[in-house]
Amino acid sequence: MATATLKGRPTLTRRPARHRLLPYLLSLPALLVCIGILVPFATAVAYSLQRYNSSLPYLRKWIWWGNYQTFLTDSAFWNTVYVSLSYTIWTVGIELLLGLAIALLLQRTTRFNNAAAIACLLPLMIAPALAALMWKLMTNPDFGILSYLVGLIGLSDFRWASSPSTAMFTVVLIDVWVYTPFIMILLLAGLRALPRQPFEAAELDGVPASFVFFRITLPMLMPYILTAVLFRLLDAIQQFDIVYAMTQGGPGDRLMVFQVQAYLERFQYLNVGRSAAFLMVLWLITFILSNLFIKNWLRLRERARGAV
Amino acid sequence: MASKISGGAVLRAAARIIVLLFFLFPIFWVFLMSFQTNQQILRIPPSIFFTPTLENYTALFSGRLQTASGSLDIAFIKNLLNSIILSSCSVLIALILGVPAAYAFARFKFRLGENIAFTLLSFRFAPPLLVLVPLVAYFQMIGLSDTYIGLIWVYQLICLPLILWIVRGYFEDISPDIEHAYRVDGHSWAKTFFKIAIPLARPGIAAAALLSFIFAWNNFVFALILASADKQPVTVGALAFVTSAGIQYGIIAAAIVLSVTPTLLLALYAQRYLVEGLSLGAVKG
Amino acid sequence: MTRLEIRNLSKSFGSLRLFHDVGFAVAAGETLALAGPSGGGKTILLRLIAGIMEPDEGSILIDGKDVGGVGPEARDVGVAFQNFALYPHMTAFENIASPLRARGTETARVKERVTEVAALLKIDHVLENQPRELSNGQKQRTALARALIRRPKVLLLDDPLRNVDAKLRYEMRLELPRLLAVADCAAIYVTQDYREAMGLGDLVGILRAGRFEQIAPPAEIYTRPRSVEIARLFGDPTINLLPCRPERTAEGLQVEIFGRPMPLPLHFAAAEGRDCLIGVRPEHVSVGLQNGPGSLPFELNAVTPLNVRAVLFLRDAAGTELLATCPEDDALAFGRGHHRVFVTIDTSRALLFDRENGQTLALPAAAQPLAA
Amino acid sequence: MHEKAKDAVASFVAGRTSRRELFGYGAKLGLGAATMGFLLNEAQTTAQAADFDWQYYKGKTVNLLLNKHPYADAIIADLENFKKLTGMDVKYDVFPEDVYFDKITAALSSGSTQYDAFMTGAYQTWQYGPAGWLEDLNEYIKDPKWTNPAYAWDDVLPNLKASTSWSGVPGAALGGEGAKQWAVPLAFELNSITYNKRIFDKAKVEPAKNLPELVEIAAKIQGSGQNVYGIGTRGSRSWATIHPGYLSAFANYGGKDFEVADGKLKAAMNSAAGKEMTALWVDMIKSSGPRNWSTYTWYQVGTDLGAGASGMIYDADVLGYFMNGGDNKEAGNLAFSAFAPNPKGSSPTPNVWIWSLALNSYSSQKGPAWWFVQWATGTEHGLFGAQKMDLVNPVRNKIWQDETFRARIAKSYPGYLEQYAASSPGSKIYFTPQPLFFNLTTEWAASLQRMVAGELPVSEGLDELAANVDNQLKQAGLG
Repeated sequence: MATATLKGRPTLTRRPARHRLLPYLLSLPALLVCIGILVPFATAVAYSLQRYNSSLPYLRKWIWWGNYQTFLTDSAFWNTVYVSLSYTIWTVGIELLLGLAIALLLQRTTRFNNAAAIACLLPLMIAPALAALMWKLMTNPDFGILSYLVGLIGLSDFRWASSPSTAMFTVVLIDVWVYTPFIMILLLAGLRALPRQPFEAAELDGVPASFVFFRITLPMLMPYILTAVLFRLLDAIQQFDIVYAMTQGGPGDRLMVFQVQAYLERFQYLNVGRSAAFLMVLWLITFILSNLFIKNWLRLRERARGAV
Repeated sequence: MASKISGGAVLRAAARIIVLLFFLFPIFWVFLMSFQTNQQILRIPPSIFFTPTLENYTALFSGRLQTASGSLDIAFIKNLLNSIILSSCSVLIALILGVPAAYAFARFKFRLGENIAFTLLSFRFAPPLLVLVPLVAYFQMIGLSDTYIGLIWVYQLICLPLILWIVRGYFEDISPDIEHAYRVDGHSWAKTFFKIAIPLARPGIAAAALLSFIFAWNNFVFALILASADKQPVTVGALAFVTSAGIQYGIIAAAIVLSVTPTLLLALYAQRYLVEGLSLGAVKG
Repeated sequence: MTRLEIRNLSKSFGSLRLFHDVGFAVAAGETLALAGPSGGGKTILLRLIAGIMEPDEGSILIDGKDVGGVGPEARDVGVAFQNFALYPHMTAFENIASPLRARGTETARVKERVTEVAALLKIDHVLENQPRELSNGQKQRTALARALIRRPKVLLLDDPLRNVDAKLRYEMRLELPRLLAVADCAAIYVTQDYREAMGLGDLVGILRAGRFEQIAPPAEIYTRPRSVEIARLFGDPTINLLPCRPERTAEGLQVEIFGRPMPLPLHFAAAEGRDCLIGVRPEHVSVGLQNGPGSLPFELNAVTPLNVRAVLFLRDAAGTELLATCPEDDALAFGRGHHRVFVTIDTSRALLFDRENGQTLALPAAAQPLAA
Repeated sequence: MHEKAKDAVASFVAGRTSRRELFGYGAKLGLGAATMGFLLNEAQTTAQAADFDWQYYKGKTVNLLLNKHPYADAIIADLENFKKLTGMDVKYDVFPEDVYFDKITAALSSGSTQYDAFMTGAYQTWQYGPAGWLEDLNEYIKDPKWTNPAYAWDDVLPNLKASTSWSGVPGAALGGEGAKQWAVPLAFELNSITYNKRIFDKAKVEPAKNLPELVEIAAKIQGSGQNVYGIGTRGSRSWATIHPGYLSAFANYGGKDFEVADGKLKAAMNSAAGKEMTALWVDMIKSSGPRNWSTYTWYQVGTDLGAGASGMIYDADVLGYFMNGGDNKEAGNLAFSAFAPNPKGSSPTPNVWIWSLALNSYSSQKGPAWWFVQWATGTEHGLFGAQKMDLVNPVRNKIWQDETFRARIAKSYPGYLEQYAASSPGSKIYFTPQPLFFNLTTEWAASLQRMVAGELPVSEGLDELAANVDNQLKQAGLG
C-alpha cells in the first residue's frame, strides 16, 4: 500500500533545456535590440580620451585623462556641475512634494477626481520643447500673460528667464509644470493600490492622521516614490529641451547644464573630445544614482511583499 | 464637529481648484492664442476678448502661410504624421520586445537575469547626446541615417526601459498560480502567456504604453539630430514657425494644440487603465 | 495499484533545504493528507508533482511513468490552489471548462460535463458569473470543479478550505470525501488542520524539517506516533506529557509519576534508565469521586464540554497539570470543579518518548504495528 | 550611360584626378580601358566646346540643405528654371535657423553624403574648411572647364569674396595668401540702424549720429510714454549676439578681437577702446533695451520692430527690410540709416553676415552640385531674386546697378539705398578668422549678458573674458 520511504537509486532530474532557456529567449531580443547602443557608447568613451576638435584636425591626438584633468581646474565645468545639481534638486524636490500633495488630494476614487487626474496629466502631453516655446510666449515682458499677471501684483519688472536672478526659478517652474503630473500619476496609482486594512485599523484605534501618514502611508508608498524620483532625477540631471529652448544656458552661464554644455561643445564649437568628456561625467553620475536607487528599490519591494 | 469637517472640505476643494488652475491655465491660454492673429497676440496688455479666427489652423492644414516675406510652406501636418508613425511604431515594437522580457524578469529567477534587466534599464539613463553623436556616423555607415527604422530603433531607448519597468511590476503583482492553473489544465506555455498573462497584465501594459508613447512623442533631441526635414516630428517641426517674417505666435499656439490632440485622445481612451496599471509590483494586491 | 509514486525527492532554495530524500506512494482512490507546520514544504511538494517546479533530485512517477521533464500540461494532474487561482477574466463556466478546452473536447460535451460537475458542487446557478462576482465559497467550489472536471490521474488540493469561513469549512469537510471517492484518483490533500487531515486522509503524512516524519493511516498516527511532536499534534485534547525515568524494581518495570511508582508493561523495557517523557492520552485517565486502589488525589480545576466528551483540567498537590476526558454525561457528576477527585492512569497504554530528541521509545502493547 | 564613370571622367578632364586613378576607378566599375577612353574623349570634346554645357549632368539629382530664409525661398521659387536649364532635378531639406547649423554639423561630421551643397555663413567655414568638410571652390571657379565664362566672378563684391576665403591658418587675413574659397556669397546683410519713423516723430527725435547719441535717443524713446522700448539688439547666449551691431560698433571704435603675432593669437577685447564702447553698449541695453534682452535672437529683434514694440534696431539692414513689408503692423513706417558709432568722425564699419553656398567634400556628385551653386550665385538668379523675391542684399555690382531692382527698393524701402551706399564701402568681416570662433564668441556673449545683468563691471568683465579666451587658445594650441 504505502511506505514512508521507498529506497531506490537517486535519479537526477534536470529541467529540460527549453525550460532553462525560456527566460533568455524572452528577454534577449530586447537586449539584442538595445545592445547595439554600446558601439556608439564605446566610441564616445574613446572620443573623451582625445584632444579632438573637428576644426583643428591636425591637433587631434590621444591625451587619455587630459580632458578630465582640465575639468578639475575649469570653473566652467564646476559651474555646470553646480547648475545641473541644483536644477535637479529643485525640480525633483518640488515635483515630489507637489505631486504627493496632489495625489493625496485626488486619492479617493470619484468622478471629479478621475477627471482632474487626467486633466492634470495634460502638461505631460506637451513636449517640453513645445512647452518651453509656450512659456516663452507667456513670459514675454510685453505681451506675455504671465508678465501681465505678475505686473498686477506689483512685480512689473519681473524678467523671468532673461534675468540671472530669476532664470533658474523660471526653468524650474516650467519643469515643475511639465513633469509634476508624471510623479502625481505614479503616486496616485500607488495610493490607490495600498491595502485598506492598516488604515481601517488605524482609524478604529484613533491614531492621529499625521502618524498614519508618516508611519503607514509614506513607507508603503516608498517603492512608488522611489520609482518616480528615479525617473525624474535622471531626466532632470540630463535636462536639455527646456533650458536650450529658453536660454541656451544663459544668461551668462546661469543655466549651463550638462547636456546643453555638451551640445554646444559638440555642435557649435566642434569640440568633440571635450563634449564627450562632459557627457561621460554626466553618465557616471546617472549610473551611480540609478544603481543606488535600483538597489534600494529592490530591497524596499522585497520588504513590501514580505519574504520569498 | 460638522463645521470643522466642512471647513476642511472647503480647503481641499480650493486646493483642487488651484491645482487645476496651475496645470490648465497655460493650456487654456495657448488654446485661446491659437484662435488669434499675431497682431491680437502682440497686443499690450494681453486680453481674453478677441474675435476668434481659424486662420492659424487653416494655415497648418493647408500647408501655406502668407507672411510679410511671401508665402511660407508648412510641413506641419507631415510632421504630425511623422510623430504618429514614429511614436506608435516605437511603442508597438517596444511592447513586442518588452512585454516578454518583462514577463521573464517577473516570473523567472535566472542567471544574469537581474543584470540584463538593469542593463536594459540603464539605457534609459544614458545621456542621449553621449550615444547620439557617434551614432550619426554609424548610421551613415550602415545606411540607417534618415530612415524611420533608424529613428524607431533609437526611440527604443526611451520606450523599452519604461515598458519593462512598469509591465514587470505589474506581472509581479499577478499571482503566478493563475498561470500555473492554466498550465495544469493542459494548456501550453505559449497559450498561457497569450491567454492568461497578457490579458491579466493589460492595465499595466496599457499604462506603460501610454507613458512611453508620451515620452516618445515629446522627444526632441533624437529627432533633432537624426531626422531630415522629411522625417522630423512636430517637436522639431514647430521650430519652423520662428521665421524671418517674425515669430508666428498664433501658429505656434495652434501647432501646440494640434500636437497634444493625439496623445490626449489616447490618454482619454486608456484612462481607466492608467492609474490601475501603474502598480509597479510594489504592494501585494 | 500505485498511481503516484515519489522517489528520493529533494528540493532546496539556495541554502534552504526544503526537503531531502522524500518518498511515498499513493494508490488510485486513495487520499494522502499532508499535514505539518507552514513553511514545511507541503505546497512546494504539490508544485513539484504538478510540474510547476522541478525537483533537484529524485523522481515522480504517475502510473509508473517518470514524469521528470514533462510539463504541467502533460501530466494529467488536477490542482486546486489555496488562493483558488481562478481566471479573473473568464466566467465560472469557462474557468471550469478550461481543462476540457485544452484537450479539444467538443463544445456539447464540455457543456454537459461542466453542468454535471457544477451541479455536484452546487454552483450551477453562478456559471455565467465572473470570479469577482462569486462568494469565497463559490470561488472555492469553482476551483475544485476545475480540478475535478477532467478526472485527472492525480488530484492535488492545496489547503482548499483555508480561505473559507467556518460554516463552509464544516460542510466541505463532510462533502469532500464523497467528491474524492467519485473522482477515483490519487489525491494529495494539504492542510494545516490536523483534524482535517485525520478526517480526510486514507493516509496521513507529516512533513517536518524537510522529511516525512511519518506516513500512516490516521489510526496508526494516533496510536503509534513516531515522535512526541506527532503525538502532541494529533489528539484533541492534547496528550499529557510527564517527565519520568522507568526503573526495574522488585515489582517489575516501574515509573514514578505524581510521586507514585506505577507499573509499566515489559515491552517498555527498552526505555529503562533513560530520561523519558511519558505520554498519556486524556482518555486513558479515569476520574472518580471515590478514592480507590492506585488512585491519586487531584484538584479538579475546570470542566469543559467538548462535543460528546468533556475535558477535565486537573492539578495535583505539586501543581502539575493533567488533562482527562470522560463522556459528557459522566462529567455532570463533577459539577463545575474545584474539588478533590481521584485519578487512575492506565499506564499500559502510555507512550514513552526520548526526552532529548522526542523519538518514540516504546509503543503500547495493545496496538500491533500494521503491516507495511 | 555609366553615370559614375562620367563623373570620374569629368573630374579627370578638370584635372582633379590622374589618368591612373581614373582608369583604376573605371576598372572598379567594371569598365574596360577602351570604354573609359571613349568616355574620356566624349567629355573632353564637350568641355572644349565654346559654349558652356549646362546640360552636361542631365538626369542627375542634387540634394540641398537650406536654411528657412527668404534667400532659400528665392532659390526655391526659381528652381524650375534651373531644372529646365540643366535637365537636372533638385531635392532639398529646409530647416529653421535655430537648428540649421547643428544639422549641418551633424551631417558633415559624420561624413554624410546626404547633402551635396548647402547654405552656410562665412564664420562657419572657418570650422568646416579646416575640418576638411568643404571643397575649395577656387578650383572650380578659376577653371573654364568647370565654370561658365559668363559667371563673372569678378562682378562679386571684393570684400565678400575675401570674407568667404581663408587659408585656414588661425589669425591669417581673410582672402590673404593661400586662401581657399570655402564658399561663394549668395546674399549678405550689413549692420545699420532701422528705426520706426512714427515712434521717432512722436518722441521728437532724429536718428543718432554716434553711439553716445544713440544711447541718449534710445533712452528718450523709452521715456516718451509710447509703451515701447528704445532699441532692439540681440542678446541671447550665442555668438550671434556679438556679430551684428555690437561688433560693428566695436570695430568702429578701433577695437580688435585678437592680436596676431608669430602665428599665435592673443585676446584683445579688453583694449581701452573696446572697454569704452562696451560700457556704452551695456548702459544702452540696461536703460532702453528689451526687458528680456538675454533671450533675444534676430527673430525677436525683428518681430518687435515690426510690431511697433521697439523704437529702432541696430542690427542687420535686411531685417528692417523684411519687417517693412507684409502684414506687419509697422510696415511702411520703417526707415533706414547708416551708422558710424565712433564720435571721432569715422565712416561706418558694419560687420557683415554672408549667406553663402558651399560644397560638401564628401559628396559623390560634386560636378552636379557645382552646376547648381554656379547657377544660384550667378547673375541671372541674382537678378530674379533681387527683382521678384527678397534676395537682398545682392552680392553683385551688376545687380546693384539694375534699374528695376533700384526702383523697387527706392519705392518700397525709402532710404534703404542711401543707407547701403554709405555703409557698404566699409562693410566686411571684422573678426579675426580662427577655428574657435563660435566657442570664444559665444563666451563673449555670455560675458556681455553678465555685464548687462550687473553681475560684474564692464572693465573687469572684459579682462576676465580676455584671460579666459587666452587660456582656451592655449589649451587648443593656438595661443
